[in-house]
Amino acid sequence: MIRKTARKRTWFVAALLASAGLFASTLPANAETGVSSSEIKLGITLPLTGAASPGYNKIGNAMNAYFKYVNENGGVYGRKITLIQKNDEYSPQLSIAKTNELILKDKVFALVGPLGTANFTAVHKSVGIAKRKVPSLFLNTGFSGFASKKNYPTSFTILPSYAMEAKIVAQFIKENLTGKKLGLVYQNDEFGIDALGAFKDAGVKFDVSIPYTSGTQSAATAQTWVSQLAAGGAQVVVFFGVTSATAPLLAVSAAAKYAPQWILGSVGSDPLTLRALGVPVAVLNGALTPAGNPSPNDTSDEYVKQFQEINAKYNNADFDDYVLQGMNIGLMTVQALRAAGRNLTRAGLIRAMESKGSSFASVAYSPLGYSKTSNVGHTGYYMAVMDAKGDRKPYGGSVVLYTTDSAKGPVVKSNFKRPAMPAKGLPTNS
Amino acid sequence: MQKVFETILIGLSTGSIYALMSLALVLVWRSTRVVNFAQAGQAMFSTYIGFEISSRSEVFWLGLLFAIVAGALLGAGVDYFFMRVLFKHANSGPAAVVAPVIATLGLLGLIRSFVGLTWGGEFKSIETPASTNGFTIGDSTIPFSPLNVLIIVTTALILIALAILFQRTNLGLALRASAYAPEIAQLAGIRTARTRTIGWAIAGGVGGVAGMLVTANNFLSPYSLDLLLVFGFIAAVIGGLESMVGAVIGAFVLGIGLTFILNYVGTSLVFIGGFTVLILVLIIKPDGIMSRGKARRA
Amino acid sequence: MPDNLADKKTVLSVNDLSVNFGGLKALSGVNLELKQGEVLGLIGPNGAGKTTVFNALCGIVTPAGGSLSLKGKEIKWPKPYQLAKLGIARTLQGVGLFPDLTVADNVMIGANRFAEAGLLRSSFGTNSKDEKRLRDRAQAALERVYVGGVSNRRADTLSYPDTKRVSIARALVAEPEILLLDEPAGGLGAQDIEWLNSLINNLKARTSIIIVEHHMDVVMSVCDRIYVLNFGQIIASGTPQEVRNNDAVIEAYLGTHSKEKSARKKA
Amino acid sequence: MRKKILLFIVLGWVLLIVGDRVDELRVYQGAQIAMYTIALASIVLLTGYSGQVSLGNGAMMAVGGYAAALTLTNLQTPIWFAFLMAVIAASLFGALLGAAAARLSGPYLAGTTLALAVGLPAIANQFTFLGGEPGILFDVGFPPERLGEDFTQYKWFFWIASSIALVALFITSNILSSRFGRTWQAVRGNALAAELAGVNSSRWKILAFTISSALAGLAGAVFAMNISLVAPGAYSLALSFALVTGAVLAGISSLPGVAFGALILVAIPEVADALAGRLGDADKLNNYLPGLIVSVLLILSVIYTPNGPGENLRKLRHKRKAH
Amino acid sequence: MSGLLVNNLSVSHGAISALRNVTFSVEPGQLAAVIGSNGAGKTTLLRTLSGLKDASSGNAEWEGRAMLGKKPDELVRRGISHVSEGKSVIPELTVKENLVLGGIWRANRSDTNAAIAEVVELFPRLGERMGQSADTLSGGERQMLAIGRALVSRPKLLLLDEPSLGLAPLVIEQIFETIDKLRHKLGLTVVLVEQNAMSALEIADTGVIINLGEVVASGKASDLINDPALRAAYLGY
Repeated sequence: MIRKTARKRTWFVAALLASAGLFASTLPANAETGVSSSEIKLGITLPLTGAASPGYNKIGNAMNAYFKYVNENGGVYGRKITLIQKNDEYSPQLSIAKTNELILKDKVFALVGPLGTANFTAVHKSVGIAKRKVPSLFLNTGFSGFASKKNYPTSFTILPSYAMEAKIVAQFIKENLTGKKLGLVYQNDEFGIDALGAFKDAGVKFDVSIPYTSGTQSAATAQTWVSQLAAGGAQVVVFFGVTSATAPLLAVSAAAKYAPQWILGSVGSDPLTLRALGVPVAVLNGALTPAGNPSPNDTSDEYVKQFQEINAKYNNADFDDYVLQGMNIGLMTVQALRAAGRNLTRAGLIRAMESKGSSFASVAYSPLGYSKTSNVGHTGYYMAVMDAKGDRKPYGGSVVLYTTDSAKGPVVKSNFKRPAMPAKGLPTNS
Repeated sequence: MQKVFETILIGLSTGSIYALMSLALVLVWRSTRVVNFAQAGQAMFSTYIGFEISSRSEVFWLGLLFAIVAGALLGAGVDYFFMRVLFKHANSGPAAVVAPVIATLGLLGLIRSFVGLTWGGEFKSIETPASTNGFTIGDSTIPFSPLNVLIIVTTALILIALAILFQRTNLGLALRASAYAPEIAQLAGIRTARTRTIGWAIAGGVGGVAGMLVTANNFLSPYSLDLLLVFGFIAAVIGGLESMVGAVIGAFVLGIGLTFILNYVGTSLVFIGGFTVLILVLIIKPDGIMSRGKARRA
Repeated sequence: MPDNLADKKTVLSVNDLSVNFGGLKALSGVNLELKQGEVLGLIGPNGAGKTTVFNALCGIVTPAGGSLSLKGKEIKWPKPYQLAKLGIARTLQGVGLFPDLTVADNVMIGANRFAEAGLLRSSFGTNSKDEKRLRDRAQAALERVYVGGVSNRRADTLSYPDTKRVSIARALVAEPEILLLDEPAGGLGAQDIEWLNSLINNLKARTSIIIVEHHMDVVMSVCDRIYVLNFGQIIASGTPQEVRNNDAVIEAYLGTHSKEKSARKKA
Repeated sequence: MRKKILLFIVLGWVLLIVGDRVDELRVYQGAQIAMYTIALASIVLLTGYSGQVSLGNGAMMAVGGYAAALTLTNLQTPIWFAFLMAVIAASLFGALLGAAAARLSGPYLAGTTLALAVGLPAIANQFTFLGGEPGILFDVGFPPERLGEDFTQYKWFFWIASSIALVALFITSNILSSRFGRTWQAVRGNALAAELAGVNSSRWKILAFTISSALAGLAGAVFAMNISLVAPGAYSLALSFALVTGAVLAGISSLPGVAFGALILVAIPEVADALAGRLGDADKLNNYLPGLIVSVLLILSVIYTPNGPGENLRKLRHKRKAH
Repeated sequence: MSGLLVNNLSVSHGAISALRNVTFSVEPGQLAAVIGSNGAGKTTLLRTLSGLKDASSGNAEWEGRAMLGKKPDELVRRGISHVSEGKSVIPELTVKENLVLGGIWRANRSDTNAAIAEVVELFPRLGERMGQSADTLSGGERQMLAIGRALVSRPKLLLLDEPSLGLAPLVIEQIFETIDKLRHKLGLTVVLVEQNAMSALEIADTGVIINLGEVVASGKASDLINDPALRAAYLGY
């Protein structure tokens, strides 16, 4: 018996020494993390696989393509940009784990374009983004909570908030669709709740309102949504959810020959992705959607034209909203890095965002709101209508831009003129 | 009333797919005394093969055929190259009881990783062999579509084919005898090891059909059949794990029951409903609805 | 009944026990009486129902009818785990040691009823005195069956006769008043059988024993009384001498001779 | 016993020093190793000792994690109380599950717990106070200020996690080497013989489930602390599978192996990452190589060393002696 | 032509030795009764001969060819059929299916059908119950079905394990009469393992008495009936 415990103890100590071995590692260098004389390391977490991945999984590659283009044309003050993509399958705990890897192991300089509201909320808290002063630029989420400069001092969003989006949709409904029975399907988290609150404030009431939990979307669930909507007689249905929920909803509606006026939120309405998921295009004909960017097929737009060229050369993906968005984040990132100057530091990058961010060139039509007191990017939408090919045209023929804020501010029609695309798509700002 | 009717029809279609999965589980359980958790992986792999063939040839049925063949070959391979080695080595000590369970889990992971490395994690969809547009009765459209009909008919055909195989042929008799009484089967001159491998192959083929049919209505990914495995298992437990007829009945009971929950209670309760059924069956009638009161060795 | 037993107390009696398996009558109307300090043999041909009697006593099969009295008090048929508390211990035909435990640990399981340390004390490691007491009891039991030297070996490394001894030690460590031995001689060689005989004779002082055994030498030499079962019924009982000369017993074992058969047919 | 306490104190001291000498990533991983160590101990106790297979230990961890998170956010209690609540809630859950499980034999139990692991997100999504898919943030607060400015959050986690792991291992090893561990092994080895020796096997099985679940719940709370979050996705089927793998690799019936198993679980993604980097940094490799390595290791170990490497060594020694 | 030869056969279950140096032979067309009390090793002997169990040493041959180390299905193809202990039928199958099972190793189903017809001629009661589940048969009928199944394979050597086990005395008599009848009719070589020594020896040509794994006596059946070794093997005196 005594011998038995002795052997046990040997095992124990051996296992512990082995674990101690893992810890043998070098100390971090003192220069600014992620920046060397020849390289800037950036990181992004996004769903490359899983239920939420369709569409979003193209953003990282599009950014990369743009960075490659810039790198081949001299980089940023001679430094080449390296983007490390990590798959978080859209689940918060994976976002945390992967962001930890990016920051602690890969030692990236900054995060650019991370996706998902719940994901970034969790990451911000868990990894301690603010405490570590890691710049997190161009968050791909419209959660209005991120607008708090106090809570998120180093983070900057790019999309208009969901609250803004909902306010603009509400304004549009009041202007154009009065008297119709209204239905709403929304993702039951910050994403949809934000919108719900805004509709309430705007005084738009829904006859049928269906919350769903992220991750439960499927053809079977969509069948219950459709039967509830149809039973409620909804003539206009507003949808605030991800693409993987839009697809079954539209497919089932088409199958059940239920055809209300769709108003699809900006997040889940990319026609190409929807088509790839088996949605008959015809059902999209006439669907309305708030849009910030021009249609990815609009080659008359200087941004779209330039991005399409870069995509053709470096990425070769089907050019859609997500690729456009990825390229645009790339463009804005390069401008931000240039604005931070040759002596690149994290603090310097954040200062540059605050002082010069609002003047960056961006494909979206609305103004950028970055300042010392605001970390919100674009601030407005125009309403677009889809055609039978899934192409997007401004509602009423020409872009009518609405701008607003995430709070109680009014929704106003704006005549803002966005900055021109830098020559050849290569920023020269400083 | 129409809603009840609709619910039953959809439940039949859902139950059909569960039936195939639970049959696959029961076939393996009877011959090998292993609940094959890798069945989800095998079916998924077969479905990917079916997906490749059907998207290239644009013929669903060709894809289905290849899925069956791939499933059968993989099933036989798993038994021959994997289970036999396992039973030879892991047959004593504290882990002997849990080894097969854990091994099939490992196999599930292996197949999943292999599929992921080969096809990636993106969702794939299979061109449906029939319209998913619901039938119109009078002036209302019900969510029951020609695809659902096709699922039910295909399943029915496969069940009939299996019934003939098991009831009318020597191979079927050999399979049954080896399952019920391996030693007597051996003494009757049946090569039980080979028969068992054939059983695995049939289970694999049936699993492949389940995968193709469920995917026709949904997406395919390395994880997409996990829930089917769980529902197939529950159906098999309802039927008592031993009886093929029980597995089919259990699947239809479960399919219709869950569709009622889906249509009348709410989507999020579907899984909880299934789990509750499982626990209730295990507590009230642990041998399943088909048992005749005699407890079986497990 | 032998004279020396007539005035002894009855420790266990089974009245009118019957057991059914499906439609099959495995036991019907079996009566048994075990006296203080006696060794009772239960014999009969294969399939006669001997082990079923044990299984019914131990709660492994549920009787269809009949009652059980312990020291004159009628009690419910016990569940297997209640036997130890009732002072009954049983060895198993297939030995039934726990293969990956040491011999000492095996025997200590049987001593669980003497344990005092609960989960809390065990968690914080303040149970060493209690452990030592159990270990000492186990060691003493092993020494009683002359295998004190193997206590630190794993049970699955023992020789077959030693596993038999250890399984008896595990039964003895609970200090049972009644010991049920299921084929203790099975698979043993002549030397070990001799040892078994002497062990059983020694145990009689403290324990009453029922023994199911095929090995007739053992049965005849250690038993005070013998019950003979055939087709689920007791066909004879008495001292070894009485049983040995009973025609029904011989017929049960060897079968019927054709002369008698034809005689019966005529009748 | 005094020696054992001394050993654990020395271990704690070694961990303290190591935690001071390595960079933050390793400290973060160290906290994970501590978490896995507790979780694997719960499997060793349940499967290795009492012989019950559970593929749903992730679910037990979730109960602990959620209990701790709800305690912390709703009652603003000290952290130790949150961990205590995790243990209590998980043991109650384990007792319930165990009561059902005691009636089930191997494959039924495995299938039922698997169903639980698969269905956990659906259950968590059912109740809004559980926070749905995004879950609830779990905040144990910053390290005390007297530890200094440089004392990072992760080092704080590491301190908490490894002290909890040491205490949990100390208690578990005591229980397993007492009559409790012995009796579970007996029930697993031969339930009938154990019953005849006076062991009420179903009660002992339920007890094993309860204690195992308490350990798992504790691990779940530590896990929640490490990632500052409880979410259904965190306690996924993959986690349950990983735990089973870790336990099998460590030798499912040996407690000292758990630290080793935990180390492997944390190391596999690292190794896979390095390997993927060498093989060409494709998305697919990054996503599926860890799974591939885990599965292959699991299969090889369950076939060739089903009872852990220690058992193989023992057999080898035995063979040598015989020759 | 030689029949069954068993030479120095030893078998063990792990550490326990079950049979030690068993030697005996059976001439073609004869019935040998292997008798002995419970636990003597009779069943182990048959299981070893039919390939279900491995021997540790010794050899056995049938018609001059080695039997040990072969799989049961191979031995069935060589005309060796084993009816195992305890009414070896499959209760989940019908009577017909149980019988078909006996000929399943043959490619030719019509051959099997003919064999089944012959068996039904021998056991008319089975013919009446062809479609019923074997579960519904009485003990004696099950034993007949088990033997019938073995006969469908048209064996030359029949290994019968305790056909009397668990049956009522009258039924036992019937079973033994049937065995006696059919082995003469079909010219079978039979090894009959029995505990019911008298009945077995009555229909046997030769007998082998086994006690504690060893052969204690063998010879002509009629001689063995009165051999004191018989009583000793069973009753120990």
